[in-house]
Amino acid sequence: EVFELEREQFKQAVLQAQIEMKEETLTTISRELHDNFGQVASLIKMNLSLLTKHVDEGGEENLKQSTELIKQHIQDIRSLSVSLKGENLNRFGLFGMIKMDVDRYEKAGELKIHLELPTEDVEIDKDKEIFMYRMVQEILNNVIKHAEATEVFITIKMDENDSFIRIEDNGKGFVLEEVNLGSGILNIKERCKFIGGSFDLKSVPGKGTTYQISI
Amino acid sequence: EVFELEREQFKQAVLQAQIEMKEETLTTISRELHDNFGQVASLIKMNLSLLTKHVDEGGEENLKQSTELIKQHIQDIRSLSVSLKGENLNRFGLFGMIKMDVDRYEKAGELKIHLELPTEDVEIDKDKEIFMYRMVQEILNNVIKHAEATEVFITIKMDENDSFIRIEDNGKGFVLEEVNLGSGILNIKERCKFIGGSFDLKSVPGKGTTYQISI
Amino acid sequence: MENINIAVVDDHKLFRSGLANLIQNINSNFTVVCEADHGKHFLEQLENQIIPDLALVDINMPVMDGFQTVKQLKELYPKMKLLVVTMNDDDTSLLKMLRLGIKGYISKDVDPEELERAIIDMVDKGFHYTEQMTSQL
Ligand SMILES: Nc1ncnc2c1ncn2[C@@H]1O[C@H](COP(=O)(O)OP(=O)(O)OP(=O)(O)O)[C@@H](O)[C@H]1O
Ligand SMILES: Nc1ncnc2c1ncn2[C@@H]1O[C@H](COP(=O)(O)OP(=O)(O)OP(=O)(O)O)[C@@H](O)[C@H]1O
Ligand SMILES: [K+]
Ligand SMILES: [Mg+2]
Ligand SMILES: [Mg+2]
Ligand SMILES: [Mg+2]
Repeated sequence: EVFELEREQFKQAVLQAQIEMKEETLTTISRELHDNFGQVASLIKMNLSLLTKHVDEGGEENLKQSTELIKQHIQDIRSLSVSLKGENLNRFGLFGMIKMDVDRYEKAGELKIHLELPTEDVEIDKDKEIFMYRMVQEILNNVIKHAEATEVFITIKMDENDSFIRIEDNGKGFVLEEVNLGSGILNIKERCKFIGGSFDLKSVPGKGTTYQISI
Repeated sequence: EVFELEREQFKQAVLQAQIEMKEETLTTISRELHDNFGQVASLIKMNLSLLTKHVDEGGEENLKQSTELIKQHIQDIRSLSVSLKGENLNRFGLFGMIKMDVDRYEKAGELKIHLELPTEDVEIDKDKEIFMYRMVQEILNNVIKHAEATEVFITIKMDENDSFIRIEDNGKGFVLEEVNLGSGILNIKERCKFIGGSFDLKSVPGKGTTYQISI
Repeated sequence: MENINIAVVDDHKLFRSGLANLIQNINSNFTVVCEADHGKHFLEQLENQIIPDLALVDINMPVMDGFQTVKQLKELYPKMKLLVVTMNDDDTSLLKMLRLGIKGYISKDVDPEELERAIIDMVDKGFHYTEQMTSQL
């Protein structure tokens, strides 16, 4: 039995180590995006705003377009940088971070994302918060990568005691027994277990997929 | 003894899991950079080059600057995207990937990086290659983040049997016993052990730091 | 020059609308008559509208990617010219497209002058060869 216990502890250690590794890596990239890409893009924007007085009528529209694009691009860099660094949850909150991601994904793809969040801010345990955030990202990654969906419904309900996350797409669906599990679904399952929640996945080929997490 | 062996195996499993987790995460971000940022930046560049005919003399220099910046920015996005995806080692090789990183870092900071690579391409074991690449990145991250150096010397020597990596900076140095080890140095040590290499770190406060890896 | 009717098939919303704008800016004879999110969306639109002279087709798209789209278009609308516009800079995608009979393949990082050239070439000559392409042919 001691042996069994030790094995279980090691398993938890593996998971913990994985999670820490991921967070550190993400923080490094977040910094590079912010310090390098963000600055260069801002510089371009400043340069462009100086140009306004120097273009003729034929170029006006074009300059406006370029300025619009660089603004959006700066926002995207900022948004990705923020989303990579888990610590930012303290600043923007779980819902704020999810909103930023949703905005970025919508702009980049042809996916319509419906987001239903609790109207009031809820105090969430900090450790749980980062897990929930990463799970939502993992699920959204799967939808974008595999589902070929045109619509996604994200529903989050929450009070002091319970949390509930549902992400439903109208994509191609799949048969769990027939796909090769990558790290995504396994991670979600394990993280869920780690914070004492339950995970449910339903997928109907040709109809879509629903991920559900209750904590 | 069985117990000890099992424990050792679990430790290896932790490390393996960490590494895989990191590579997957990096691939996801690499894709987002390529598919989203890269496209938008290219579009901005196209828009700007259309402007040339529509600016007066006072704006010329400015437009040229903006165009230069966006070109650099596109290269940086591409370079970071490539460097995050370990698979790209198959395409660009270890030395090619390191060169790209060095270019990007040099452009971003006031750091002068001297790079000494083997003149001939060497066949490296694919598994070792990714480890070596990630260790070099980890060390460069430390130099950029902590060293406050003005110059870095990267030396890589390699033949079929042995590899040698040295990264030396002229920064502020540190006393190993006095700093909080993060994941960086520990990771390098463990990865080094994992592929049967040895790791050596020398740092002199006020003089600089030398990382050395022999495999 | 006659007016050229162009379709843009690309899943990146912002890029697509920006590219459509830019194309009409490059040359007053270019008109973007259709924008689609992916191949399937494009095929649906083609059922009830005039067939464009030229379609710019992205490779990485959901639902129906560039390869599938090109295959279908070649079969259903053999007269429509197809120009692949992609971020993929590896030769694998290019080779696959060449095998599908594609005669124009440019990068999303192209200069507007080359984009204009490519569009005109495709309509006038039926092909636009770049260095990358000729090295594979
Ligand atoms: N929303 C979805 N729609 C359609 N298929 C899905 C969806 N989510 C998951 N799948 C299928 O389940 C498989 C396993 O998903 P999982 O996240 O475990 O791995 P992956 O996404 O392939 O790789 P990774 O997450 O490691 O990058 C996917 O390859 C895909 O076939
Ligand atoms: N080249 C260097 N110059 C100066 N100090 C360094 C250098 N490399 C490492 N250090 C010192 O050693 C400490 C530990 O480095 P380590 O890479 O283990 O962690 P970290 O960089 O602080 O965090 P992480 O790598 O997890 O992001 C650093 O915090 C820094 O004080
Ligand atoms: K593409
Ligand atoms: Mg996945
Ligand atoms: Mg470090
Ligand atoms: Mg695309």
